[in-house]
Amino acid sequence: MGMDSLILFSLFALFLPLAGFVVLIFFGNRLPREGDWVATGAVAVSFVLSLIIMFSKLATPDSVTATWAWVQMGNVPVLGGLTIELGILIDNLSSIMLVVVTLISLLVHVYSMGYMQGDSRYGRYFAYLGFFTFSMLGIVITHNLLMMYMFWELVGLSSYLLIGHYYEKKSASNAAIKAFVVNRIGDAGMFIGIMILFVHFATFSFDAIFGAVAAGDLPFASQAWLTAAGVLIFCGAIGKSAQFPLHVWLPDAMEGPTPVSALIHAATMVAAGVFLVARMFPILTADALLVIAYIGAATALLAATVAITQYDIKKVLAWSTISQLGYMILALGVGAYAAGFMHLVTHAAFKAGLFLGSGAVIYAMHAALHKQHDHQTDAQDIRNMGGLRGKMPVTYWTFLIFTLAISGIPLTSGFLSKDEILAGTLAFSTLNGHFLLPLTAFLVAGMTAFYMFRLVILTFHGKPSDKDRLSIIREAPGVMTVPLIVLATLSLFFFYSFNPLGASSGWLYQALERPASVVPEAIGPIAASVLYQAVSSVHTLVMILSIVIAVSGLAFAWLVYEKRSISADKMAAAMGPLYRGSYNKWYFDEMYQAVIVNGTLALTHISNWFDNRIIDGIVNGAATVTQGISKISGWIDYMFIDGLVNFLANFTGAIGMRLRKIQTGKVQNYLVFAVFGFLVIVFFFMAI
Amino acid sequence: MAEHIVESIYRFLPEIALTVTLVAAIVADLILKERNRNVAWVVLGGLAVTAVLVLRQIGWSESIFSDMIAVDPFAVFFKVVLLVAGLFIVLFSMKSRELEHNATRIGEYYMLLTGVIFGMFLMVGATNLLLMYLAFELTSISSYVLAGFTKSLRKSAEASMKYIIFGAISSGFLIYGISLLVGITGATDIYGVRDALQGGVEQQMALHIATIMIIVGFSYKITVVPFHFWAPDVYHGAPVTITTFLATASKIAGFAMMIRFFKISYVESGSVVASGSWELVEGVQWNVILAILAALTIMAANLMALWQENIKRLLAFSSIAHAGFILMGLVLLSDEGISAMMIYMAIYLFMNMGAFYVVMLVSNKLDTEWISDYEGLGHRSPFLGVAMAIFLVALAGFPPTAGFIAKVYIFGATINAGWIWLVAVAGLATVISLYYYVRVVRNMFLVDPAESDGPVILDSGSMTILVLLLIPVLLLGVYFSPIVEWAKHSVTMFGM
Amino acid sequence: MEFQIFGIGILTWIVFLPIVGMLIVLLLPNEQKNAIRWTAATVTGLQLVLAVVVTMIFDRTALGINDSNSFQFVEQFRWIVVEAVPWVGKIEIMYFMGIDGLSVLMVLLTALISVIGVISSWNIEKMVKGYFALYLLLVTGMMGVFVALDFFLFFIFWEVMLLPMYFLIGIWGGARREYAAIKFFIYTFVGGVLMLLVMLALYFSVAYTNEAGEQIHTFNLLHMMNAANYVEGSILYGLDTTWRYVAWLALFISFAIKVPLFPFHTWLPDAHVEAPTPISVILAGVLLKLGTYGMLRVLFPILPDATIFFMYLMASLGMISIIYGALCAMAQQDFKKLIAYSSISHMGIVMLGMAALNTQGTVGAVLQMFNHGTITAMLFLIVGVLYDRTSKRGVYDFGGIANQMPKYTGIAMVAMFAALGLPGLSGFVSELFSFLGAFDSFRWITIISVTGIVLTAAYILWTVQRVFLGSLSDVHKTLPDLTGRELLMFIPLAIIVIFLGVYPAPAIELMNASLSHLVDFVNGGMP
Amino acid sequence: MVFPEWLAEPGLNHFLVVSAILFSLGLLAVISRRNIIMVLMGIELILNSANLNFVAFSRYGALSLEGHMIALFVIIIAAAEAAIALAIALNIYNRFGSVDVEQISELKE
Repeated sequence: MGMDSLILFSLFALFLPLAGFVVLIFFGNRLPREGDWVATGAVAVSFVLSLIIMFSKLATPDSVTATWAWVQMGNVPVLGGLTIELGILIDNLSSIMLVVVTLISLLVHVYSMGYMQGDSRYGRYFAYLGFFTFSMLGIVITHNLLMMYMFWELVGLSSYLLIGHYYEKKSASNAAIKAFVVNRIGDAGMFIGIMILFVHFATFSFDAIFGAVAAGDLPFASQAWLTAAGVLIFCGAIGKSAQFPLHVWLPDAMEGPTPVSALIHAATMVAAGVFLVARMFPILTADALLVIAYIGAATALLAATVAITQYDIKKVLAWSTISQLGYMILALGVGAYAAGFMHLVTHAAFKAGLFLGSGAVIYAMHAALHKQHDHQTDAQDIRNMGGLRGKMPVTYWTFLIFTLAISGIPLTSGFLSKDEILAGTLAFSTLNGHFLLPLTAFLVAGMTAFYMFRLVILTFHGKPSDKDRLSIIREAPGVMTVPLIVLATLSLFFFYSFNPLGASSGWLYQALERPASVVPEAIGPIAASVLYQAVSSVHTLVMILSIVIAVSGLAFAWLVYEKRSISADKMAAAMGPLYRGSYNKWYFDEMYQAVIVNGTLALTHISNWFDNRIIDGIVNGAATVTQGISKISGWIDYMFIDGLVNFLANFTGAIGMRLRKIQTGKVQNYLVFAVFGFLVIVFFFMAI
Repeated sequence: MAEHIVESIYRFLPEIALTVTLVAAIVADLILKERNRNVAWVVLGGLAVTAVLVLRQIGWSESIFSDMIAVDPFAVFFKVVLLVAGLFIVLFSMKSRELEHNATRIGEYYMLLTGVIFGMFLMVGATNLLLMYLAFELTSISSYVLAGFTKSLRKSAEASMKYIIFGAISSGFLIYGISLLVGITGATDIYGVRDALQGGVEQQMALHIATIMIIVGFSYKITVVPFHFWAPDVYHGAPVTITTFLATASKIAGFAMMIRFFKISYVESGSVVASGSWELVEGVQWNVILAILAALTIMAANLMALWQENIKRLLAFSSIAHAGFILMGLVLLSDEGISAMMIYMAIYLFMNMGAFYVVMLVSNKLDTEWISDYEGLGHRSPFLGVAMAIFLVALAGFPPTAGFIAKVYIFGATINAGWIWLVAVAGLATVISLYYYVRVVRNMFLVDPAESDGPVILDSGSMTILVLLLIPVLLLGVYFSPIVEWAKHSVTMFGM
Repeated sequence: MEFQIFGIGILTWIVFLPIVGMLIVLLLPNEQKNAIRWTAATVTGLQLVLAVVVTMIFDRTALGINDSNSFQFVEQFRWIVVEAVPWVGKIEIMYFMGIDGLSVLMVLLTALISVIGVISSWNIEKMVKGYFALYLLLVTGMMGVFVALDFFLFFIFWEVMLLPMYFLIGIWGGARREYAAIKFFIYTFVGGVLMLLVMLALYFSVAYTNEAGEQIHTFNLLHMMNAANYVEGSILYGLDTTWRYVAWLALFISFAIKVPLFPFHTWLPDAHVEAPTPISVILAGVLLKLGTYGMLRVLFPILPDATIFFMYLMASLGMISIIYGALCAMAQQDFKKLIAYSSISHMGIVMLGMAALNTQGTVGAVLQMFNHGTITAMLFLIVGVLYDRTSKRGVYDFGGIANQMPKYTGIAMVAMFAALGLPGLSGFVSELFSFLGAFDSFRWITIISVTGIVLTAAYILWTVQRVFLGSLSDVHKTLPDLTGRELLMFIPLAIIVIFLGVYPAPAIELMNASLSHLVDFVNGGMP
Repeated sequence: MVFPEWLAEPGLNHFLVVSAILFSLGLLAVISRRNIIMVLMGIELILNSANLNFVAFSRYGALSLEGHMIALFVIIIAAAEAAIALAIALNIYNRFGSVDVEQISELKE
């Protein structure tokens, strides 16, 4: 099929969800079922289009781009004439991502029809879903950094809107703000990185920049700036993909409706960071990549340790998401490009599934609690569940499959990608001895298996926390279970590679061959060929290791929570501070609250106080103290009011007052002054 | 000789006309019924005739009565300005309730007024030190009487007393200085003085003292700090009409005489016409003193004005400050400076008179001079309020009023002459001045009137006078080339 | 380009229509409130139509700035002429108006905001006649500044704005109106005096030789931009002299006060808080732009050497304003005051972009001027709507408005997120270009400034949360949603904000040529 | 009797010195005396010191008869001034019941 039609399709795929959004915003209330079918239909169509695009793209090796002039600026000193272009780029990466996004989005749309039934802002919810899909697709198919950044912010907005869907709840709106602001921090870094590249290369387009760098033209002719640019742009990824140290927003984001968590905060948006790194891969220097790798590893470990002790079903999944994202970032960092991105795809499927599954459980719990007129019990706390297996079979079995996948048990998609990542990491360390990376990777693999099965067991196995509640638990309706089944099948290996033990032979892995790095040899990453050499040499070992680790993690969980032969509480007690730290997410929120948030607030108060007292004071004659929330204690106020507020105008005024007194009304005093003046002049005059 | 006398008399017609008016006023006062009005009309007529005669003099440049008086563009400019002032004052006086109630024998009032104007005519023309002194005293003495004319009022009496004591001393300084100067140079007319100085005199010390004493004498007339002390009290105590007259006309006349004296007797002859800037006769750096005095005046007056409660005192200080602004022009030693001064004075005349006239109308209607009583005036009589606002804004120097043009020219000339520090002081002072001008505006508009006080109705006459004053203040703001042209061509004096 | 109506140039029409309106208003009797309102509406409406026409037929390729031939809709005739006397050369003051890429958008903005201001003044009942008379006078002043090409004319319009503003705040303002009014007045007057002094210094330094070969002193801005016209030995003669630096600083301060730039900004919060809504709208929408516009029109091209010398000073002040304004905004509880401080922050971005002295920066800055005009106008109208209904302004006084007033919330979201710099809305584009330009010239200053966008996000979102999200208190259960009149003022602005966010090219093309030329000229250091 | 040497030949300077002393005395009187009449006396002194100058100058200095003439005028002026001053003083007495300059200070500040 022709290039132009490909572009045309992708444009349709991009703008249909937006159209749906517009329709719903303006006419949502007048449409039947508040127009959910409009949104779903739109996404469905763009899913089909995406499929077509992907297949036709994968058929041909070369990628397709189309550009449109957005802004033209006349002779720019330094830069010469400047045209800023919008454009789309269809290559393997983007076409695959297109399908992933639209597919998950479609499933979530369908699922939401059941889950969000009777919500007060049902239509608005679907509108936002559409808007999100649009912005996410924008990130995927853009061919330049500018659009990337713009859509980057837009997904931020839609995530903000959806997290805050239940905005009557303070916690929800807080979480929304937290998500947006924390992301903004990352974005600021990304923006600076973009500026570095743009100011030097006078273009935003990936190809153009890569081309220039390949030609040996570095930003400000310095390798340091190139590395800086890479790392700064990666800051965007840190924010979006909830990497350490900006990971704090994602757990809170669970305030949003569960399908949203599945779509945005598990499968797609949070993966955007990984996508960004993959996109920028060619110009990332070895140093930049190392930073990325370590951040990934740190995140993976940190999140896993927290996930172990959480009780809120969604929180556990959230932390596991962070951990898995860390995996992907780590993979890209060590240069296992294909593995990392493949994990993105597989993870999208089973993690979305996990969330939707948990959604089903929560849905059921809510229904049950509602029947019991119980409004205290937390529907999301796994301690209130247990034994649901029999009541919600579909959910249970699908959930089990997803869990196996995420734990990296063979025959699942998760095994394929995770195995590749571990291999890549190990190979990397064998090449330059960063052995911490593989160590963490394997450790995390084990922990993942452990906490995921802990979750499954506590939720579905064991004895129920409340008999009669269990008796009234019902399986979720079809619209919700069907997506689960679809995703479950997608979590099996054969979709990705017919060899259950090796991804590298699969089409996906093939399609995602790592782009050549364009940075100068000296500072470039390890060449792909070298890396793959090492990978193949360690591969078998890794496979065995990973299986063993996964299974042992599983078994351990079984012992602790199913058999109860090891007391979890005893363990916790033994762990002591470690347990508390993990349970409290290592106090990151408290730390940030104490240092950054309060620091900023203090700063705002100080500057506000400064404004009202000092600056205003210096010029402000009318000594009335303006309002404002300066928290500085009263007596300082007084000191400064007296000291500074009256400064200038009151000062002149005061002089006026004094001077006025000269006018005593006694004519003879006047004469004295006059004569005095006369004498002064005389002396002055004699002086000169 | 004889024909010179005749010639001179012919050139002297305006002054003669004034004298005739004076006599006519006396006669009218004696014979006519219902005097106040009629005497006023007689004086108005006389002034009108004088005006015609003065206008005939435009373009002349003569010295008459053997170098006693010069009839030159410079003098004519000021005569016209003074006549305008005189006309308005007479009109004001006809409207003034204060005079009606507290003054007896109003006829004499108009007579004296004419006398003062006559004295001022001499002041602007005089080129002989003796005549200068006589003119100076003529105006002063009649002013003393006028200041105390409502003698039934304590404040008026006090004003006149302070005025005469201070004035007499200052005139003492003046004449003493003159005596020294005359003695050193051996000449009584300023041309002679200049020639002598150019020849060089040995008693520099005496010369300096003489100069300073003369400066002191003038400074009192034009209210320069620290010789201004009489002004606030006198302006406060005297009848509004006279206050207005003192604040405008007599100040302007004083400036005219001062300018002529310094420009002719202390400046190298022939140095002027070529380039606009002058060279001083060696020895006396009098312009430095003036610079300092100007700066002092501007700052002090504006600061003292800040807290005034009485509108007349406020305007008194403001007019002192303006004297400081005007004085800047003389410091520059250039015709540009002089023309700027003339422009300033011409414009200052209208805006200041306007402000004082509003004050008079208010005290006619509400019988108060306190700024606090102006609250809500803008709502009670929009026309009066707006007019006052415009005059004050003009005094503050806002475009598009004439006051702005005045400042533009004086500041411009000062900058051009390189006296940056002086203009900086002036700029700062302008900002300070805004405070107290706006305070009045604020009271008039930003405060709502109490229910009790109803609207203030003006009679058509007062309205007309106000409009007559408003027109130049606004018109000269947007189209000012006539006044500028005229001033520029009026800086030429006889004998330069 | 020429364009006349009844033989009078279109710019004169645009500038003086409001004056005509004012006279009509003054002639109408006090009781005829609606007649007065409609007069104002009609006049400003006509003005807007003319402004749109001008923008439509504006030639995007003409340079302008210092080249008198390429200005458009020029109207020039001698206004004040004083013939030469031996000691002072001939003097000319021109009635000289014209627009180029720099001013055309500002003219459009002014006209637009004026109309919207009138609409939002509709429910003012106190002394309607005086209000609209002053309002129209103010509009003339603003419009005049944007089209004047003679410094004297420029200055007159500049000062003419002061008094009406003083009264509009002082009579129709809130509780502490007098304080705010006098504060505004004094501040701006200080600026005015400084400008006056510099103007005079320039005037005496600049003299061009006309056909007849006579030296003519002039206030013509374009002549002041030509080094050849500086009289040898005059105070501002030569390049990079101390006096030129002093003059630059004085002029800069006089403009910076209007912008307002840290540390000359403290009049703004009070003025905004006390002013009635329409006046806040005018203040934020147009008045603040006068400062930055003045810098680009007067300061940069006339004193390019000093401008380059002080580049970093400007950039630093811009940076401080961005961060500082955002921080202060975050500390506010008064909705209006919060927006006032956000204005300081956003105008800081304009300053930063201008200081970069390159095309992206300058284009970004001017675009930001326009966008900030529309966005902040919306924000103040938004506050006004709530204030009209509840006469409350505290950020904490509300909550849950979103459920009660969906239309209103929708509009508010557009404005808020535009202010936050969200891509797809106009604010983003201009900030983007400003920063891109600035980064080209000053790396670290820009990097620090960029952190401002985080703070902005924070305070905007907090405001949104406090006012619109959360649960609705019972007292607000009855709040009506936007009325037709209110929608009438919001919709156009919202459309502009979105359109320019998606496709800014039309606006940028308007100014592109002129600004590039300006930048070249300034960097060339006055050939 | 024998004069001191410096008085033997009285010249211009002697007169100037005397007039200067007169002037100062007058000033002193004006500033220090409470009674308005005394103040007026002081003023007379000042004016006359000027007169002394004129006459002295026309006797010794370059000035010819003009000096005397000016002096005459000044005397006349002084007289006129005195007349007015006394009238005002009378009026002051009527209004304030005192001629103490110190106490007449209602207009101030």
